Amino acid sequence: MSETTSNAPGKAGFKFDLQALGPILALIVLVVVGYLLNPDFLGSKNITNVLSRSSFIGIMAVGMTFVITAGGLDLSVGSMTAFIAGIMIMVMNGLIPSLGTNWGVILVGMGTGLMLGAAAGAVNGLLITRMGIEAFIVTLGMMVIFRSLVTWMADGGTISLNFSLGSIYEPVYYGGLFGIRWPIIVFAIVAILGEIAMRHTAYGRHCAAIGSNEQVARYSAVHVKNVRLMTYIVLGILVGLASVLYVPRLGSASNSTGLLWELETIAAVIIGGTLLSGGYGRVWGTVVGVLILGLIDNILNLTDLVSPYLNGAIQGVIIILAVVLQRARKSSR
Amino acid sequence: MSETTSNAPGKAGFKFDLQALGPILALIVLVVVGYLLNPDFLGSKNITNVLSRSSFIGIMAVGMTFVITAGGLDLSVGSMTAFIAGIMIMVMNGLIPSLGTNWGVILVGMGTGLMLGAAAGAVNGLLITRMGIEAFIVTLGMMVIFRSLVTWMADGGTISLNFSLGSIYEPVYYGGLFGIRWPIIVFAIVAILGEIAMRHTAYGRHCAAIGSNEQVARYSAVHVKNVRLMTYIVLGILVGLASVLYVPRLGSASNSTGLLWELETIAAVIIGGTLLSGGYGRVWGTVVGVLILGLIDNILNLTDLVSPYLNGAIQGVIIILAVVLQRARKSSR
Amino acid sequence: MSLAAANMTGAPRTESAAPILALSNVQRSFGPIQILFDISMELYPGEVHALIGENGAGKSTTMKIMSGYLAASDGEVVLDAAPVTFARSREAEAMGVTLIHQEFNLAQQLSVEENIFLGHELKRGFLLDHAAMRAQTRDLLGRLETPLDPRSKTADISVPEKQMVEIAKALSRKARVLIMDEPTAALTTRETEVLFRQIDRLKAEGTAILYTSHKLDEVARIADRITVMRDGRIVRTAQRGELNEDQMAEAMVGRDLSDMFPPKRPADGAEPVLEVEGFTIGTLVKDVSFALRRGEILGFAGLVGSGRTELMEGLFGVRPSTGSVAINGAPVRIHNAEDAMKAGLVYLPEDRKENGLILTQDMRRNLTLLALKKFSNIVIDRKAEEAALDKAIEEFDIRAPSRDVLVGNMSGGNQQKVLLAKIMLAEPQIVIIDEPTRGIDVGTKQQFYTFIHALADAGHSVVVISSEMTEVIGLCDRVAVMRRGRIAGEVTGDDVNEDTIVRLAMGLDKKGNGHE
Amino acid sequence: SIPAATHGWAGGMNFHAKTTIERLEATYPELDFVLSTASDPAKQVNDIEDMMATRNIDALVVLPFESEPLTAPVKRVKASGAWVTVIDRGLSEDGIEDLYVAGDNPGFGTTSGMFFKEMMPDGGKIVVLRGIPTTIDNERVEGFQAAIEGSGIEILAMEHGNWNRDDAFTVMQDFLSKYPEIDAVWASDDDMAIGVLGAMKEADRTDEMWVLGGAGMKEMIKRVADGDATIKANVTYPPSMSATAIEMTALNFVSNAPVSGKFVIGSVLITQDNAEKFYYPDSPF
Ligand SMILES: Nc1ncnc2c1ncn2[C@@H]1O[C@H](COP(=O)(O)OP(=O)(O)OP(=O)(O)O)[C@@H](O)[C@H]1O
Ligand SMILES: Nc1ncnc2c1ncn2[C@@H]1O[C@H](COP(=O)(O)OP(=O)(O)OP(=O)(O)O)[C@@H](O)[C@H]1O
Ligand SMILES: [Mg+2]
Ligand SMILES: [Mg+2]
Repeated sequence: MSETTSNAPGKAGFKFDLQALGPILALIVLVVVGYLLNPDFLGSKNITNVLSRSSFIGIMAVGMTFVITAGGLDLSVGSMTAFIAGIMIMVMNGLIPSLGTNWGVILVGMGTGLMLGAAAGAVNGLLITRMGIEAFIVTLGMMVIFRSLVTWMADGGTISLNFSLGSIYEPVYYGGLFGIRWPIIVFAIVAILGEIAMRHTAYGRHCAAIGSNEQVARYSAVHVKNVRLMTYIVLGILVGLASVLYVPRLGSASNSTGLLWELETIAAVIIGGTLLSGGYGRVWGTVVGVLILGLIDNILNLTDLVSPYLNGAIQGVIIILAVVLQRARKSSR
Repeated sequence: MSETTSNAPGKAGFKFDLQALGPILALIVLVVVGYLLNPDFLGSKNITNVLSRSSFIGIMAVGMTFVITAGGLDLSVGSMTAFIAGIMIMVMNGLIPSLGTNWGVILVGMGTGLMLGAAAGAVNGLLITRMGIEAFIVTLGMMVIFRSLVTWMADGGTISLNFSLGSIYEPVYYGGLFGIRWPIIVFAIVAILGEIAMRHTAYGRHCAAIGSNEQVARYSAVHVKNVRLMTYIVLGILVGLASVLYVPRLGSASNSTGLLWELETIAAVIIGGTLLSGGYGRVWGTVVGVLILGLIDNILNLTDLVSPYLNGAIQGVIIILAVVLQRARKSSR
Repeated sequence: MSLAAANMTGAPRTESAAPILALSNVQRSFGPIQILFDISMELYPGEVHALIGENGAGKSTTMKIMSGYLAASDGEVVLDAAPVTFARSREAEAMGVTLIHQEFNLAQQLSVEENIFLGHELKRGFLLDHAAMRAQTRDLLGRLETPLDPRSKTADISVPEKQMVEIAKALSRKARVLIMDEPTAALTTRETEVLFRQIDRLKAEGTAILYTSHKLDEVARIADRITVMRDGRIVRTAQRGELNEDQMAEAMVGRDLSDMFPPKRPADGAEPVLEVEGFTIGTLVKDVSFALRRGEILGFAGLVGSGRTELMEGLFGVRPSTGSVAINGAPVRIHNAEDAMKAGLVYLPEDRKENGLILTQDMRRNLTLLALKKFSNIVIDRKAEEAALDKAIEEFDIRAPSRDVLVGNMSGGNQQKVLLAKIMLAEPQIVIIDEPTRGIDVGTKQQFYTFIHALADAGHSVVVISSEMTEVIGLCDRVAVMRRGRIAGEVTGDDVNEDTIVRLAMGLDKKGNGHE
Repeated sequence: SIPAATHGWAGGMNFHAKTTIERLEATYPELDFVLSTASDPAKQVNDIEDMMATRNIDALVVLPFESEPLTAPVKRVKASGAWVTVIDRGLSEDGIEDLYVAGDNPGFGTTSGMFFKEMMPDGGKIVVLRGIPTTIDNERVEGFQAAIEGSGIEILAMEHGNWNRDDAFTVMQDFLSKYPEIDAVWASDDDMAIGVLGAMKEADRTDEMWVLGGAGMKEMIKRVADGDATIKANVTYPPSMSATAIEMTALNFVSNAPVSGKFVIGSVLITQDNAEKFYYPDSPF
């Protein structure tokens, strides 16, 4: 009986395309620009570099997508990375006397990293869900706390991994399968799992529901607190994973490790089309966002367009433009 | 229940007290601790110092309260301060040859600062309201842009105000009325006006309405875009005002000016009890939040409790605790 | 018995059958204010039990307690003869008790299908079974004769469609006890019929149904047993047929309510204040033209989705539109609600939760938001506001536990009254009201109708969109009937009757001076 | 009052300050020290104000975050009659401080430049990583450029590695993919040198070029001492200057030795021959 028009497929389809195209368009433009500025840009070497560098932010951004979709926020990921990396290194160095320098020690280190991540995430999540404190405050506090703990652990300096242990661990960042680096592989896997979790599991839907309307979710038998808590724990674990890949790169951690990574991570998520206000998130978009941010740096280094002082300015402009390209979807807010 | 029950009897009244007490309690605790640690803490000298240096964050935080109440966010205020201060100094230095070193030049400089602030705020606001881009992205982009512009203007170094002009300008920060420094006076005035605007004018009502339900505001003949835009412009002007007071303090600007002030400002607002999600804001709470943050730094300087490396940790803990004290109201989210 | 249940004249169930769900001496207070006073009632399998009462009587609260959304302050909820305490609605649902909320309970950003299965997603192993869920959604909506695309975003569908989605969501839960809080408040006769057919089906399957509505004719039609509440107490329980509509109303309100509608007042001679020519909104409203005269009460009827709401939202400037609009003969361009206000035109939105009221603020702020200019030169005149609130509470008989209660915590009907008061406060020359009496009890309706007439007498012009046929017929001396975004025809005088209007709405004939 | 340990060198400087203070507090119980570290000039001015207001200090040892903003506040400290020792970064007005212990930033650049000239008599292609944009960084780079003037050494590119390993790593990676031929890298700081080495190793072009860091981080000194082919040398910019300054200031109070004046600790070139005596294994830096 009702004369529905809201489901005009044309309209809906078009809308979808537009929002989907947004970030991808920006990405394509960047790639083309990069290539024109410097053909080496598309060299497998450079691509590999960019991808494996981006993997840290990327892995965390996937987790952040869920946190934000569920209406949360986490400002602590950057310094959390530094903290976890620091502890990992200290643990591994500490174990050498007893266990010697071998994979065993490294595996223990990795385990520590992941567990520490889960724990840190749980602390954030519990303070937010059980105590009902604004995520912004909790994670801002944590950010400051982790940062200063690292400085303290490093005595203001740098915590360095035992050299010979470092050289065993190195392949985890520099090595790979079929010429594809481990960080890239891990990032890809995390992204795919994330995409599946977001679109094809009840968990993803529950995150969106909570972010969209917490009470509706509660009334619909969704266990709001647990789902939220879980988003922070998962993010924590992913931060741990990122640290596990980060440590072998330079074998050190200091209080300048992961500086401002939280902003970069969140920016990647939003550029990807996820709503900061929650209720709608897409993992593949986040991946695109991560690549966009990674490429900007890379391109700026590959070309000397301007005074390096102005790199930031260009960066800022591109970030904004990347989102202008998809304002169609934002305006639906 | 909630904020709106201001004139409520019984239970409602009690709740109101509870949320009101939250930050104030934290403030009192801090003051007591400070006094116990070092009696000079309550010395007029120290109080004056703390208040006048908090005034920068304070003045901006009042503006930020409106932005956040209307459901927005501004990450650019910190680097905006640096940028405005930089331009102000360059303008004033540039005018000396023609106008000499006198108040005239300084007044021009002040005017520039305020107008620049308004303009910067307008840019943020227009991108957000007319283009419909997430406030987070716009202001993050602007933050990066302003930062790098300052670095560029200062050629990586510091932009310093002509020395003799500086000594004329100094009283604007160090001078005052009846022994009360100008920054404190200005902060007080801004805060009072803000409180009035928020609770007793249509503008404040409209901000809260937009923040709680944009659609309802629209159907209620509130010009959503203009009100939002205005919050950003006002904030911009206040940032300009803060810069006007900041320049005479250090007589210089560099790319480390106003570092992380955006986070401190937002934190002050949230600690004060304003909802990050928008819909409810209270200016007096923000003022308390500003004082809390100001005191933490001060107290950490009063005593060497621990390794200075751990100051951050303490800071973080206190910030979180300050909000735990009022989780009653947050849980109403 | 299934036979008996299948047709409307099913005999009332004998007390011998055991109740599935029952309340015994339930009390409930919010803060210091007690809302429910020892409520006791039983729900029997295969029986439709109607709960009626004035706005704020405590119907929704009672239902929420039965279905685990609220805890009783005292007393027991008894399921299958055993006392239960539902810690959350989740548990109630698990035990087969489902509630359709009076206020919509859908996440705007999710699709229809996602909302229907929220919390009960169908899975294959770990992953969601999209195909199955989409199919079931189609099937459910099909049964409700609401051909919506399962993927359409909930924010984009109309209010009645949202109501049907709510119903579909409840049906998908396969409940033993189905509690419906004013399901038909936002439905036209068509959808109501569809719903009733479902109710018969469920009765036949032995489901116990608790039902509230302020449309007493419906109650008289489908209820096997009627419980009447007043001020949080049960004042009467009756079997089918014991009460006619007037008696129900009297039992609820405590006074006689014959002649609901004041005598009609044709405004033929009067000059037009609003003239609309070739008004079009995308695909929703096509080339609509009509005129509204001074002091006239013009009705708009039509099926769900006929475009009435869109048309009015377009006139009010909150939807982009094309076409010409003239007020008092002078052409006006209305781009947003502010323009409309300036032009002396206000609109009472259909969806009070999304567009009408700020649920997280108190009555005073909500009341004065639209007309705030009147209360503020530089600062807001708090006293004047309080005075306006007093007046509104008195005029519209708004009942709330305290004047500072959040609007979200008020009863549905009382919320609607606040919304009415808010619009009227703007003292518009032209007032468009969309489903004005949605969820309002008969007593207040009568007051409201007199109010509308007073408004018209004072020279204001009123447009009434209503899905309640009796309302349109009783209130308006001229009715425009919309169909598929066009005005299918216009009826006046004696033609203003159910038959003519429905025929036009469904395109069965072209009676009246239609514009097609 | 010193800048916070936001990068390796500052970390070392903090370390030396802390250890010295602990030692002096032990030896001279009559002395009482307060160490505060600031993350930006404004915070540093706050700290100094607090010291005056609540700690009524007799002496201030300060490493100005930036010269201009700190000049006026330090001047006020001086005016209050306290002893003022300035480390490293001079104030923009002369004659405020009683004691000035400084590293030599232009000198740091020049020494490095000289070494490049010496190693590449007939020129070559190099890339440069700069620090956090600051006056120091500018002075160093200008010194460097002046030194290699006309030596035929071509600077292919300069980018900011912000005295940070990760940033340096990223920048160097991109340099490597951008320039097929690089003869040497001036990392200008040992933290950045580590990042650079990481990038080179990954691209495995380690043998193709050599790297000059700076500031004498212990790992680096070690490699110089061991005659590493990539790390041929290092240039000192001793973070221990904080220790020197604090110690001398303390002396002024416990003895009547005349300690006021200006001490510039020059930047020395460390090569395999003299590496040993610059090696502090237990410093965090
Ligand atoms: N959370 C709450 N806090 C305070 N008062 C409440 C709350 N919920 C309901 N009330 C009050 O309880 C009373 C009964 O509300 P209820 O919704 O049950 O009325 P109702 O019978 O459903 O009326 P309507 O016909 O308008 O829906 C109302 O006065 C309402 O204001
Ligand atoms: N925001 C929207 N976006 C897209 N389509 C919409 C929107 N709102 C309503 N529609 C569609 O427009 C059609 C008309 O809806 P509308 O609400 O106007 O019906 P109506 O004539 O007002 O009847 P009722 O008021 O009973 O819903 C509906 O089919 C609905 O699906
Ligand atoms: Mg109700
Ligand atoms: Mg409608």
